[in-house]
Order: sequence, then structure tokens, then C-alpha cells
Amino acid sequence: MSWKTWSLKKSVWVFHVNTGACNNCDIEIVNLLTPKFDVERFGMKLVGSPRHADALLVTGVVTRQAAPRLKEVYRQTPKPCVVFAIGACACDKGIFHAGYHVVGPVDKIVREEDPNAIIAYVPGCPPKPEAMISGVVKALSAL
Amino acid sequence: MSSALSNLFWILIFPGFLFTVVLGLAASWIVRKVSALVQWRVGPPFAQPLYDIMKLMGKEILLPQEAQRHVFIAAPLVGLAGVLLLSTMLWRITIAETAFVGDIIVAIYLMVLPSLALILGSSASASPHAAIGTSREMKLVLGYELPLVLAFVVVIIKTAGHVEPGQQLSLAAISEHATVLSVSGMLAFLASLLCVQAKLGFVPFDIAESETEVASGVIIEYSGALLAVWKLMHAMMLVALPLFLVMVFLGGFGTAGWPLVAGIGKYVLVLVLIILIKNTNPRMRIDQAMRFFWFYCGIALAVAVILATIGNYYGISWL
Amino acid sequence: MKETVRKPVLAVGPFHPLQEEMEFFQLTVDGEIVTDIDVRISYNHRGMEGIAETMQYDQIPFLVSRICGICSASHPLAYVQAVEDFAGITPPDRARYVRTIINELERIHSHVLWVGLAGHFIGYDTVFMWAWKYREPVLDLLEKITGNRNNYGNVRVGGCREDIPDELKPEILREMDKIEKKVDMLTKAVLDDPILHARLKGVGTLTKKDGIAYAVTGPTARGSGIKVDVRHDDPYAAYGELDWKVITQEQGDVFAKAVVRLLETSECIKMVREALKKLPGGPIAVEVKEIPPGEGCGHAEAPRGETFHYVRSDGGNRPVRHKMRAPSYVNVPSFRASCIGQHIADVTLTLAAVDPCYSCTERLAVVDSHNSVIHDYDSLLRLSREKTARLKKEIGAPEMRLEDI
Amino acid sequence: MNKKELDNKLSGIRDKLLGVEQTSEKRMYLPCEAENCYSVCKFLFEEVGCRFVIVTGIDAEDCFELLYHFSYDQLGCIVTVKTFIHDRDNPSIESIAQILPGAEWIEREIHDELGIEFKNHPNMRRLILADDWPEGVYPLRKDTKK
Repeated sequence: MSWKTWSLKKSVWVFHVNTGACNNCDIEIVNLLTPKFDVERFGMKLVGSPRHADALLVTGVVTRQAAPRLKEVYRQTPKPCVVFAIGACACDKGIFHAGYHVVGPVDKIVREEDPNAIIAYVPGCPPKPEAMISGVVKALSAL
Repeated sequence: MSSALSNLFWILIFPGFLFTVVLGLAASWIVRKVSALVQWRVGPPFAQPLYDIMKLMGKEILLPQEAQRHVFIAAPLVGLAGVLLLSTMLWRITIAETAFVGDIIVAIYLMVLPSLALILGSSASASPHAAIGTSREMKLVLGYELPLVLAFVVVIIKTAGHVEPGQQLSLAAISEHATVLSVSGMLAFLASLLCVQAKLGFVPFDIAESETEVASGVIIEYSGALLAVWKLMHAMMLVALPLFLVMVFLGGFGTAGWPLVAGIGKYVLVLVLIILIKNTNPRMRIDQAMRFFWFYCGIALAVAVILATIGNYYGISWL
Repeated sequence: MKETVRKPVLAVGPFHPLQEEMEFFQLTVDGEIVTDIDVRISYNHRGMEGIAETMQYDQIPFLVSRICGICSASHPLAYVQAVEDFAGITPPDRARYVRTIINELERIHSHVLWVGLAGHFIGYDTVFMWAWKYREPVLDLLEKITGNRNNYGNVRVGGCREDIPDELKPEILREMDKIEKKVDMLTKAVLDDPILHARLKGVGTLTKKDGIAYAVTGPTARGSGIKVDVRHDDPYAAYGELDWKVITQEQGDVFAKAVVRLLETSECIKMVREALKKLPGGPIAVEVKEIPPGEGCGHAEAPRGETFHYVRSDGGNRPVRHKMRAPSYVNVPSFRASCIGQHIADVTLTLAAVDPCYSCTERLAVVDSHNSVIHDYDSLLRLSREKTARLKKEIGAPEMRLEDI
Repeated sequence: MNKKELDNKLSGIRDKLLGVEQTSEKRMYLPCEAENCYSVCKFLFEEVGCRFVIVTGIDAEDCFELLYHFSYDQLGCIVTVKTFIHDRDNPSIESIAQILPGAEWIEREIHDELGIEFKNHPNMRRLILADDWPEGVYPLRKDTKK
């Protein structure tokens, strides 16, 4: 394992992208920062610019209006970066698969931009904060 | 040959780059940990700042399309070079006692460099949010430089009677006197502590580059190794600036025995003061900060200068 | 010169990576005063009404619980009531009580979440951390009852999906006691804190007249003296059999809305206790053979206001039309009435007071038509905090201490 | 306030309605033609004091139906004005956003979804569909769905 990957695992800065979620995944992500879960213990923190991020936490099925924006954010994130599809909608459109305004899921849109993107899936509706932490850990150990 | 090698060793390993960086990363861990404890969280592990820097070093560097590339890339390096020179100089004055006349003026200039570099870098990045940060940073620099220089004037007046003629502007000579143990010195120390707070970009003066506001701050467009350089610069400033305060106001650092312990104690004291101010204050608006520095600090320092002059003239050391 | 300054201002659009959230507010300000507000939604439009027509009646509660994460008990309830309305189904007594308890638990955690966010907006970040910490036990209770921390979807046509087990009752009561103490302390802290009075009173006022014109609902309406509460006006579930009162305030400002929410939380806790005590035995659902043709309306009081569902059936196993309306849909346009003329330092707070779904308030960009100043969410947040600090200084009030909370 | 008073109040617009359907004690439907819809809604809002809830737009094959839901909160009664627009090619109706600013969004939404024109609407721009959504495609129309 190179030092780059090793240090990436120790310090994951995440940027949160909402592409049409019901807010539950988003609230659970904010929950990660609060005293009960406190992910800063693992060196994770939320940053305000995709340029500083190592991981994108994408929540929600990708709506037609949000898809270009997701691509733009992905372009602005320095590689290597991991895209986390948080929640059932982000993983595979979930209950919204029949929607006329839905172009997702997240992996499809991101792969249109970069076919070799690293995408990790955290299913659940919404995934529990513990599941998100575990998902991040598993994705990182696979790097 | 050997002198060139030893100079390189001085600059790059000890006590220049490497040593200061290690100390600075530890200091920034303390800052984060204390903030987390206040919010009833556990906070990051000890080596977290190091991991962050390592990770950023391994990341891709994205250059904004409309950015002025050369300035954009050079700015963080200029800032880092400034802090590196400053810290090497301060350490050498303490350890090797290689002071030169007028080094305090050089130090003041070097301390401006990081802020200038930030202004350059963010204005080169062609982002509207960085532009806001730039203008704020500029105003802030205008605000705190004047009180900072005034504070040093107080120190020079205070120490004038005690040092040999021609040595008034020498840090080594100044650092033998704990100026803070007088009314005017105390005033000057407090004012410059706040200026240092602003230089570090900490609450209440994190107007241009705060944690929550990094998004709209000066370094928004930076990524990868360039961002790491900014972070390194910041970590080194966490060592150099308090150290400078210790030398100017608190009687400096020893190299061995009790003076060394006392020196470490003084440094920790200044750092703790900075963290306390950071965690107990809401953020200021830029015009409030300007008013604060020019008006309140200005008045306090003018009083301090008068007191110091009187004290010097009549030989009253506590004034 | 002016043109060169202006250019970057216009560049801040909805696709800029900084607008983290998916709704786009654009404020036009003159100096420091807001003169116009424009909202562009669509980023979150998933076409749910179209999806609902492809789903069976029993599946739709799971869809509508995902309209909004925090209202995921009241949307299905409103839908189920719409179907029960025209199908002539009466749910069993126990189901009505279980529905009430779930809805009130949801209201408690939603209001506490709001208190935390409001704290965040005025610069009490520690309050944010603490309020979210208090909220956790309620989520745990909901998980124990329904199997999920959010998105419970616990109702179905004719009753409920999951029952409240008897052995859970003492635990619920215990947690209610705990959270009641904390809510009481928060209420006292808000009512007694001179900084909060100065910071929140007279800010973002929505007059009763405007409130009626914009047809606002929920705490937004009740804070403006409009006594609208579906639980009281058209008692559904078990609300008609419980002893509680509708909280209203007359002023219409942010402070009034905060008071409404806090006092309401106490009412919720009382209601949960009473409903648990009265919880009758029996089944939690009746069997539903088929849904007849017809049309029906159902509404329920979500934490943010009235959710309204209209269902039309042609006798098949899928609705031919299902209209859903979330409370924020009518509350958000009222910003036009409450924000215009406000100081920009107060804007985030005014928006937050409506609680337009947690993330909406982060979607701000201000365009100043005269001075070409732009503010994004962060700078607005900062302005808001600065005002708190300024008032704090003017009043010379002591810090709100952690021990009080 | 009781049921009788509501009925008395409603008598002011009886002549504009096609009838009154009372499906239950708390649900009432008032069918009317498109041209009378504006005055009926205005009457309900200004004279009766109903609270506007929402508008449902339905594509009912032969015509468009618009259901203006109002709530009469003193009784907890939902009063729905049922309007039929028979012209499928150029559907249009008078906008009630002039008197009820709260209806501005929903009229824009129905315009997006069903292509119904609201006359005298203060701000008829696209609300919920994406910027690149093709003009003239209305997702909730029956022919689009097929």
C-alpha cells in the first residue's frame, strides 16, 4: 500500500452533495458530526468546497436538474476521490425508479463523466450513521 | 562546504523547517482537540494534522481555468518561504545567538508575507468567493499592522535604557527583558496577541478564512499539494508567531535547564490564550475588526507609548 | 469599472459548487435591506405524483413517507386518511392511538432538531450539538417501534403496520420524562434570555393578513395568530380524545414561532403520555378487500404544518390521481412577505424560522443590485451571528451557560 | 359556527355552481364551469373565509379538471371547487394568484405539468421542471404518459 492511499484512509474530507434526496440521508450525515457519532475521531470532516474533498457523499436519486451539477462537482474534486452513493435512491433510484424527472442513479451519472470513478454504495433508507461509517471504512480498506 | 551544509541543516531540519512543522502540527492538533472537547466530542487523534498534510500531498492539483497560473502556484510557496525564514531566524537567535542589528524589522516584514501571499493567491484564483476573501484579508492586514508596529515601538522604548546603544533593534537584546511585566508592556502584549490572532485567522478575526467559511474564503480554489502548503504554512505560523511574542514580550527562550522549561511554559501560555480567545468569541464583522484595531488598539497603544516614555525618562520600570 | 466588478456576482448561480443544497434562493438587496426574493425549485423534483399512479394502494405509504424525511409519519397518514375517506374504512381504536403516538414522537424530534438549527444560526453552536444529542433517544424509540430511525411508513389503509409492544411502554414514558426536563429548560432559557429577545423579536414578521393570503400552515401560521391546526379543526387519529391545547402567538415574528414550537413540544410529550395510558387493546388493522371508485381528501398536521393528500380511484388497484402537498410548499412563498424589508443579517434566521425542511435555508445567494455585494449562505450566517454578538454587547447580558440546558 | 351557517354563506354563489356534492360531513365538492371558477374561489376566500390549500390538476381524458381545495377551519371541512376545462388544445383559466399569492407556485406547477394557461398570472415561469426539459411536453398528461 502506498503512502498516498494510507494517508487517504487516515484523513477523509467529505463534501456533501444533495441531488434530490428526501433530507433523511442528509440529516443522518449531519448527525455524524454531532456528539453521539463524532466522525472527527476518524479524521473525517465535512468541508465546504469540493476542491478540498476526498470523498463525495451523494444523497438522493439524481434528478434531471441536478445531474449536470453533480458532474460539475465531480470534475472539481481532485482525484483520487471516492464517490459514496448514500441511501437506496442514490444506489439504484430506489422507490423513485419510475419517475419522469429522474435520470439517476448516481453511479450512472458519475460514470458518464469518468468511466473509472471509484464508487461505493451505502444502501439503506436512510442508512444508519453507523452504516455510513462502516461503509466508508469498507470502501477505504478496498482501496 | 561544511558551513553550507550546516546552514542547510539549520534551515531544513533543525530548527528550521522540519522541527517547526512538527511542533506546528502538534499545536494545531491541540487547537482542534480543545474545540472538540468544548462541544462534548472526542476530537481527532494526535497525528491527524500530519495525516491531513500527507494526504493532501498525494492528491491531484486542480488549476482553475481562469486563474493566473504562475501567481496561483507561487503564492503558497512564497507564504511558506516567509514563515520558514521567520521561524529559522527566531530559532537561530535563541539557540545559536546569531542576532544581527535590526532583525526585529526583518521579522515584522516576514510576518506580513503569509498574508500577502494569501491575498495574491486568492486574487489569482478568479473565484468570486475568493475575491470576497481577498478584500477582507486586505482590510484585515491594513487593520492589524499598525497596532502591531506600535506595540513593538513600546517594547523598543521600554528596553532602550537597558541595552547597549546600537542594539535597540536587536531581538536577542530585547528578548532578555520581560517587557510584559510593566503596564505599557502588558498593554502592548495584549494588543499584539490580538494581532497575532488575526494573523493566524482565528475567531474572532477569521473573517477571511475560517473553518466553516473556508468555502467562501481565500483558499477555496486550492487543492492537493498547494492546499497542503497553505496548511503547513498555517501550522508553522502557530509556532513562529507565539514564539515571536514570547521573545519580544515575555523574556525569550532558554536553551537548557530552567530557562528552557520556562520558555516552553511561556509558549504554551500564549497558545492557550489564543485557543481561549478562539473558543469564547463570536466572529467579528470586517468593519468591527477595523474599528477595533485602529480605534481601541490604537488608543491603548498610544497610552502605552506615553507611559513607556515617561517610565523610561524617570526610570520607573513598572510603567 | 462597475461592469468588471459585477461580473463575478452574476457567476454565482445554482450550479456553483458552493450552493450545497438544491433549492436556489436569490435575494435582491438595496444596501442592507432585502427588496426582492426569488426561488427556483426543481433540483429536488422527483415527479412523485407521476410515480404514485404506478403504485398500488398499499405501496404508496412507503413512497409518500419519502417526500420529506422529517415528516415521514404525517404524509402517509394523510394519504391513508384520504383513501379511508372515500373507501369508508374505519381503522380500529388501537390503530388510531398508535398513529397518534408515532406522529407526536415525530413532532418532538423535529421541533428539537429545529431548536438546534436555530441555535446554529444565531451562533450558539453548542446548542446545536446538544439539541441534536437530545433528539437521539426519540429516534431510538421510533426505531424500536417501527424498525427504522426515519421513514417509518407505519400506517397502511385500514390501520397500522407495526404495533407498540407493551414492554416498550415504560421505556417510552421514561424517555418522555427525560426529554421533558430538557425541553422545559430550553423553553425557560429562550423565554428568559434577553439576547434572544432582542435578537428574535420583531424579526421576520409575518402579519396575520399576509399569513392568510399566503395560506401558511403549522407553527408559521400559529406564530402569526392564525389558529390553524388540523389536529384540532378536523380531529383525526385519536386527537379528539386527548386533552391538549393549540398554541398560538400573536406577534408573527421569529420569536413567536420559536415559542410556539417549544410550547408545542411540551404538549406533544403530554399527548404521548396520555395516549399511552389510554391505549386500547384489540387489533391494529382491519382487512381491506378492495378500494372502491371515488375521490377523497386527507390531511394531517406535520411538524411544519398541514400535509394534504387527494386521491382519486377508478376502482382499480392503483389511484388514477394522487395529489400531495407538503407544508413547506405554502410556507416558503411567504418569505416574500416576511423577508422583504428585512436586514440581510436576519434573512437566514427568518427562513429558518419557517423550518422549510432543514436544508432549504442553506441555498442562498444574495445579489445586490446597487453595490454589487454578494453574500452566500456562509456570510449570511455570519451576519446573523454578528448581530447576536452585537446585541449581546449592547445588553451586556451573560452568556447562555451550558449548565442551563 | 355550524354547518348551517356554512350552507347559508354558500348560498351567495349557488347560481354559479353546477351543484353541491356532500360526500361526508367534512368533505364538500362544488362543481362549476371554468369561467365561474375565479369568482367562486374569490367568494370562498374573501366572503366565507376559507383557507386555500392547494390545486389538483387532473387529466381526465375528455377534459382537464382543476380541483381547488379550500379548508373551512372552523368546521374542519374541506371545500373543493371542481372546475372543468373542456378545450384540450388551448386549456386556459383565470389565475387566482391575483387574490391569493399563496396559489402562485401551484399554478406555475400545473402549467409545467399539464400545460394549462393561467390568465393574468403575475409570474408565469417554469417552476419545477428542469431547465433542459423540452417545451410542450407535459409529464402528467395522459398522452405523454403513454
